[in-house]
Amino acid sequence: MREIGRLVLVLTLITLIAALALAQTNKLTKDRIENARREYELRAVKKVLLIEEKLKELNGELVIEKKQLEFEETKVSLYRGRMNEKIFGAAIKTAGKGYGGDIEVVVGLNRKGVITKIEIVDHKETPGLGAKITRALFRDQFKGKSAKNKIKVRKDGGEIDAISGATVSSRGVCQAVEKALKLFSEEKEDILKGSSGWEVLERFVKEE
Amino acid sequence: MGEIFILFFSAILVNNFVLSRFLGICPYLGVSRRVEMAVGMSMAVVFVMTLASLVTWLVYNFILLPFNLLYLYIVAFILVIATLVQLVEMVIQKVSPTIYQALGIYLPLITTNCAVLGVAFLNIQEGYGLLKTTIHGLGAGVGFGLAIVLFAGIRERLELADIGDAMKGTAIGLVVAGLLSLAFMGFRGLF
Amino acid sequence: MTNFLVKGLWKENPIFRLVLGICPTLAVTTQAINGVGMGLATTVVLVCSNLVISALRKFIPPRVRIPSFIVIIASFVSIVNMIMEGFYFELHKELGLFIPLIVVNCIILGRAEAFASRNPVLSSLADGLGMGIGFTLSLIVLGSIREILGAGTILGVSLFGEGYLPFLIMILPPGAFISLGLLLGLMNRISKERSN
Amino acid sequence: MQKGNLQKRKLNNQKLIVSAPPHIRDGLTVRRIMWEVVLALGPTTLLGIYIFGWRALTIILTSTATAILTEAAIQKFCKKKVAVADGSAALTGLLLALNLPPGVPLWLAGIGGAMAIGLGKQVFGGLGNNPFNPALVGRVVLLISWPNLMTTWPKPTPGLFRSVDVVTGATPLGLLKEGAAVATSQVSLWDAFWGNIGGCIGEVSALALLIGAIFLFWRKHISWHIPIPFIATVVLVSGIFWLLNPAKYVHPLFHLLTGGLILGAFFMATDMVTSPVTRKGQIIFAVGCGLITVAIRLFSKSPEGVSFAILMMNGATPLIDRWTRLRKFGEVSVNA
Amino acid sequence: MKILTFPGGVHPPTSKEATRDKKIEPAKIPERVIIPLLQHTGAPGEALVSKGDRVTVGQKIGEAKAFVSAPVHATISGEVIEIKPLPYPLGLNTDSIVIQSDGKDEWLEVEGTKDWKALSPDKIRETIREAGIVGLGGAAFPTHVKLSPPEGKKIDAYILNGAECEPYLTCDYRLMVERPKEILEGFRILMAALSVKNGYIGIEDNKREAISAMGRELNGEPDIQMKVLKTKYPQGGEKQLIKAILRKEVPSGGLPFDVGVLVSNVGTAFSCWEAVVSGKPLVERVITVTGPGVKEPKNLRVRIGTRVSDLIEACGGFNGKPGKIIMGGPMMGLTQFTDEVPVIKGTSGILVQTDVLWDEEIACIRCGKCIQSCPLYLMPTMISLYSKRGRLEEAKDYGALDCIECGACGYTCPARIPLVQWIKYAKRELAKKKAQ
Amino acid sequence: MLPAILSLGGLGLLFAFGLGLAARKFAVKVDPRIEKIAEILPGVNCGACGFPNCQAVAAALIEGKIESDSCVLVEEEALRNIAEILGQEVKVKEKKVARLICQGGKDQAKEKYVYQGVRECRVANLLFGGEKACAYGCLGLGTCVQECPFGAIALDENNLPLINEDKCTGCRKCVEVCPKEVLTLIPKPKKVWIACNSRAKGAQVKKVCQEGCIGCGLCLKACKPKAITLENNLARIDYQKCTNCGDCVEKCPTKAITCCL
Ligand SMILES: Cc1cc2nc3c(=O)[nH]c(=O)nc-3n(C[C@H](O)[C@H](O)[C@H](O)COP(=O)(O)O)c2cc1C
Ligand SMILES: Cc1cc2nc3c(=O)[nH]c(=O)nc-3n(C[C@H](O)[C@H](O)[C@H](O)COP(=O)(O)O)c2cc1C
Ligand SMILES: Cc1cc2nc3c(=O)[nH]c(=O)nc-3n(C[C@H](O)[C@H](O)[C@H](O)COP(=O)(O)O)c2cc1C
Ligand SMILES: Cc1cc2nc3c(=O)[nH]c(=O)nc-3n(C[C@H](O)[C@H](O)[C@H](O)CO)c2cc1C
Ligand code: SF4
Ligand code: SF4
Ligand code: SF4
Ligand code: SF4
Ligand code: FES
Repeated sequence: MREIGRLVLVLTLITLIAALALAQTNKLTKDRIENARREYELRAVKKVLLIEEKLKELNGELVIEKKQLEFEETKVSLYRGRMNEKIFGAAIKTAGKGYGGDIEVVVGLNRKGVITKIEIVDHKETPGLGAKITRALFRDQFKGKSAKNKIKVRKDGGEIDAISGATVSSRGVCQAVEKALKLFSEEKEDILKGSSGWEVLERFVKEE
Repeated sequence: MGEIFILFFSAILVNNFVLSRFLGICPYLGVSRRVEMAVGMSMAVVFVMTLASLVTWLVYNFILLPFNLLYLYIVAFILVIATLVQLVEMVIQKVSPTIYQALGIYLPLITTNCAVLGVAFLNIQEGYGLLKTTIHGLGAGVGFGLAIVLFAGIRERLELADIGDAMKGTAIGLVVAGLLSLAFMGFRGLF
Repeated sequence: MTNFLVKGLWKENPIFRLVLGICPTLAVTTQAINGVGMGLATTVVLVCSNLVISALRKFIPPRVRIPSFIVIIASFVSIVNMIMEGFYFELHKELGLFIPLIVVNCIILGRAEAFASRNPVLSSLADGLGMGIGFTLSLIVLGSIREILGAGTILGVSLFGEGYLPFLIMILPPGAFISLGLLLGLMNRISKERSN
Repeated sequence: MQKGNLQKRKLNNQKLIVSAPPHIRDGLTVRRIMWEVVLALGPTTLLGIYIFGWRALTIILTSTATAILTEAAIQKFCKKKVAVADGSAALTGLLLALNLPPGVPLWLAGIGGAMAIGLGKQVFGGLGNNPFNPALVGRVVLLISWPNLMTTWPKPTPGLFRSVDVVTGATPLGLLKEGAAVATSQVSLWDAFWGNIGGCIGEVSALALLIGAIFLFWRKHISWHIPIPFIATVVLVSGIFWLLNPAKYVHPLFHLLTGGLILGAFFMATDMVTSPVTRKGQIIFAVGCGLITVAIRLFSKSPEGVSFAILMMNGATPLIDRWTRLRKFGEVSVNA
Repeated sequence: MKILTFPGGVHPPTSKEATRDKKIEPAKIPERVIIPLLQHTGAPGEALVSKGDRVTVGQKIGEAKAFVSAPVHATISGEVIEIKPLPYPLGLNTDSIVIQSDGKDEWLEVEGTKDWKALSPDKIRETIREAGIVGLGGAAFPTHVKLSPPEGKKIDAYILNGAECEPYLTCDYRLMVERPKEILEGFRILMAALSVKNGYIGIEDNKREAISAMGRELNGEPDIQMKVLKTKYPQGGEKQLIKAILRKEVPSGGLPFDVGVLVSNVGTAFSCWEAVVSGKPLVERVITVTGPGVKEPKNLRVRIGTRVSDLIEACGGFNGKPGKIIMGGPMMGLTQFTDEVPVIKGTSGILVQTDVLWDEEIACIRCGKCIQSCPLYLMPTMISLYSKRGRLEEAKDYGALDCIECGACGYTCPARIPLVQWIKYAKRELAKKKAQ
Repeated sequence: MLPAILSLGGLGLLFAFGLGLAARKFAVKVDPRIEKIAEILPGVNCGACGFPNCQAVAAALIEGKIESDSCVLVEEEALRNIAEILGQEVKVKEKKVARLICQGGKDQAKEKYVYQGVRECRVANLLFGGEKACAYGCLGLGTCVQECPFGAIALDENNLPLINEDKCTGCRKCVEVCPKEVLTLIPKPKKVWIACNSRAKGAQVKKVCQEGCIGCGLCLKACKPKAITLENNLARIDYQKCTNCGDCVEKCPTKAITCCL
């Protein structure tokens, strides 16, 4: 029994010290990690909301806000950009089914629901084939499209040129974009006007 | 239901732990000289992976999360798994010596196997609920089992082949694993 | 001392000679740069845990050796994990699961057991460093081969221009296994020829 | 060419020869078997060349030549006897070529031949030792590495001296992914039977393949235990789905006549080195191939599954062999 | 009539044309015979004579010590000139008695009984034992031992083996054509020794004349039935014969009496007739001397112990340069390194091949032909692979010990793998291990 | 901070407790040496050696199924400790190496037939003792070459095994597999040996081999320390007495004594 007592003691001591050390590290790095994570999440959103460009003409305040909701049984993130109290655009993160799994897409829209830009944030498509969906040449096709357009690959009667040999992946992107457009039209009110449930992610202020 | 089905089978075929996620390769290479060994090992792995998924999920959701201790998850998980394996070993030894004979010897090996810890991390990362976590753990274990038993069969056959000296052993084992992984690529796009 | 440092490079190279820690080796070597990241992270953990374990070796009773080592290693891994996530977020994301999984990398526990728990602090440090560098270099070699063939780039720099249609299999799972297998075969042959 | 590895020597006769029985041998040799399989592939090869033009011929030559050269080079390097006259490398190269789309660049065919022999066969010690079908290893490596090249299908343009049509068509199975109706409306089964459809060089004509297969049956180089259950499983399972939902699924004849099923079932799943040795095992193997093929064809996003199915089952072959050991003569069987 | 057969087996060319129509001729009495004291599997005998002794034909010169062995007799009259280890067909050297002929061919006085029905089974067995009769079908297993099955084994069927499935050989065939009456009587004696009521004769369907000769002699008597067998190798193997005729499988590791059956060769039956009815011990047998390397192939009645060289001479000498001299048929026969070896009781043929082709082996391509041809449903390729790697336990597991060494697998293997040689090696090593 | 300490500490406690229980359970271990060796072994259960865990390795070591160096992780010193526990001498024994006691290569020895078949000495030996006319001599098919785990043997151009004495560890493997028993272990420092195995009479030996021992006895006379005797027509050296002088080598009329001084 004495031996067991010693075992327990040593082990407990080691875990205690470890816990202390970890807690300390956590304290030191926590903020940085959170920042990094938010930065990462926001990177695509900022791109599709054309934040760089907006910042140039900014005088006053620019805010990015976020809201999460369920749409067609999946979790969707909504973002919106507000400049001096006026919503100038939204970004919607959705997903479509690709060849290797889900393709996560962030779709940027202006107030009228016209696509400003799309970004692919995550996908498991085949490198060199399906992975070509991340190329600008493919993504730029979506620019300027809105719910009026048929966001489908040509094979399915739409307006998007699929990447040759990767129809499946191309379809996945279309699916995600369509979903985003649909969501936008359904949630338009809330996005443009609503105020409850929106959480501020980032704020730029420029004083004259 | 459909989702669960897909989760289970894709853990076996599409995202096979060994052949496509690269988890648990040490025991995969080490305990695959004989089919019997591989079968014993995979049963132990299935068991432990399912159980570990479950328990780590509980620890995560009922201890780490409420107390804001997420930063401890690595230490906590490895400790939980190690203790769990010890306990399982003792319980099995007590309850059924036959099962202990068949599985017990593989249990200690599993503690330091990245497949078990990996599945626990993945469950958290993917945000699975309790049911999905368990199914995923089960599927991942079965996937490991499938891969290692097939592999052991081939290795037994290769023992009789005229393989060059340089390639004998682990080297050819890796090539075989590669070709198996190649065959498993066929399941990509299945779900 | 240099002996301890050097043996990890060839004679007891953890990947090519001892065939340990294969999971991260295969998983992250789609690019050379990942190899660097993973290798360094592992080296840090290896060196630190070797140090601590060697320092505590007289104090830990044999029966709780393994659990104590695991806790120590896991703590260092957690620390490295947090620091990487905070400071090298992209790389951390790329390496994904495999940073926390350093905990179960057989090299680390193996060195702790086989070396640090029996040797004084300084040699343990050298051993950890040597093994870590051996591991890192092997990862870089494998990563470079896979990246060059499978993507036509090295450290992200395009090598063969646009016209090159990369040998994709090299950066996919089968290619990982196969290229490590063939490399191992090559190493066996070389070491055999050396001994003759 | 005469002196291959089956060396003949007439003995000087001071001394008698001593050897273990039997002292007579059947005339069939491995070399003969291999070349006869090559011969059996003649009809489909010639038809492929006719349908896809000289380009197909150059692909076949490149693939076969690199396969043979790789084999010879590795054997030389490993200081073994160079045994390419046994025909197995040529056969692998030919089968690989028959499994390539007719428009692929020649370097691709070359890499395929080298991979098939190097990675699929010689790493394991050469003929007889490889667990996976070398030609399929070659094909799948290419498919995964250059999927766009490997899934680009020129339209068939019969006539020997035409160049390959630049217009790319789709394969019937590719069309299938656009829906059953599209596929059946665009593909006539008659064309599929005699060969006027898109696809790999060697898989377009069921007729030409069957002629070769009958030759192999007659020569007893293959038996029904693999091809028939394989095809039957595909037809049966796809038939069930078709009956359940004819709008969504296409009828089984379509599955039978298109894609690589016939080529795979008669010429590739039957590769004796990589399939089980016992009759019972062969049937299990074949049913497994069939199930995986159907699963991929019906539910996966990629159109064709024969190659992967055979490779998977190659992987399971040692286990099947193990679990279908024969009951020895006079051994009490379980149900006796 | 229904043609019976067994699963597996091969169809080598029968090559029997050269001798099938050659009547059995007595060979010239040799100048000298070499009689090995070991003639079969079992314990070697002990010499009853010594150097310089004079012996007459039929005199017992070697006595069996163990149960599973039979005595040997002088086969010519003359002087014992040497007793020493000499080459014999089954191995390097064994103790042998060399007799120099005196040219007189004097026989020991013997007498038999026409009225064998009056003899007790024990007496029949004793007579057969004293006559030194062993199975003439090849294995040379002492017949009296076969006739004494262990307690509790009831024998209810006796099969006379007239299959002669080995290519080239025609000695059994000629005997059946020429001496059907004696063979049948011999068979009835064997049956009487065990009071067996059901007798069968199995003959391959390519031996038409033998079938009709034996059939004529049988004359529809109910105790013995004629069974026509498909011409397929190894139809004459006893397990295959039993399977074909009675649809029974001798258990693995067992013997025919385990299913209540005995099998004897037609030559054995003939010798039994001679021993019982005329009291003549086994001093001669019929041997087919044939093959492309022999000038005039013949069926000869030969004294045991005659050297091969003498028989070749009797057949006009070698035709060209001999390549292999094979004792027995081409499927199971053993090659000899000298033509100075004597024929022994189990020798049924001498085959001389000239153009010997040797194909180098290549790796097994797993074609399964050996498996399909193995009459014991074994997997020869696996046994030989394991044997080659020294993994004897696995070889045994795959049935190495069940193999009857028929050679069907080796005949058919397209990769020219010496399957039988590897299997024999495994069997030998396993036996050695067991003995330890 | 507190919850961290509490929960991890709790886990540690739990774990230690579990372990303590386990320790009790295992108190009935069969062989204490297993524990001891397992302790020396790395204990990481890496599986690289093919065994499921280090305990199993320890057990196998004790049963003598494997060599103590089969673990890839273990260090030199630990190896020595294991050997100590196993009661194996930490080797200081006189080193012996395998030597061939036959010179009947294809140029010296006659053949009695032409062999066709498996190129393996043990298998060939089953056919009348092999191709060589001498029943005692090396068959030259290289089974020993195949079997030597250290690659110490090669066939020379005369089809006789040539042993590389630096590589040979004296493991006896070749000695055991040779069907002709023409390989034997001889102390490495002793450089003279009778390179013939024939128990046949001199005249017979002369008929089949040019360099066989004919039992003439000249070496007996030449050997000053009287280390050589004749048994069964074959000379034999007593290595307790042999001084490596090499006098016998000079005298042997058939050069049947080998010397590598
Ligand atoms: C190994 C492999 C990987 C593939 N990866 C993708 C992919 O990532 N995305 C995709 O759309 N199609 C992929 N495909 C192709 C699909 O299977 C399918 O053939 C293709 O999408 C059909 O579309 P197409 O009409 O553009 O040729 C892949 C095929 C193979 C064989
Ligand atoms: C279409 C065809 C092509 C053949 N080409 C070759 C060849 O190129 N080289 C070769 O050695 N044998 C070739 N053969 C095989 C030979 O005709 C013959 O079967 C082989 O040499 C077997 O010889 P063997 O019985 O002397 O071993 C070919 C057979 C066929 C049916
Ligand atoms: C492969 C094989 C083939 C045989 N073929 C014959 C045959 O054709 N004729 C025959 O009489 N015995 C043949 N035998 C021997 C029989 O199995 C059996 O031993 C014999 O018929 C028993 O009779 P005996 O003891 O009178 O020789 C063969 C044995 C084997 C193993
Ligand atoms: C009926 C038959 C089918 C064969 N099929 C293939 C095949 O699909 N792929 C291949 O590479 N070799 C094939 N071969 C040739 C040979 O078995 C192959 O090269 C070996 O797998 C190499 O060890 C076949 C041979 C035969 C007799
Ligand atoms: S394994 Fe034996 S019984 Fe079977 S075919 Fe070969 S030699 Fe005959
Ligand atoms: S017959 Fe020969 S090649 Fe065919 S499986 Fe048997 S051993 Fe192998
Ligand atoms: S020494 Fe023995 S094993 Fe070696 S080649 Fe000679 S006979 Fe064969
Ligand atoms: S087998 Fe052993 S004893 Fe023989 S040569 Fe090799 S190392 Fe020496
Ligand atoms: S690194 Fe050893 S199991 Fe993954």
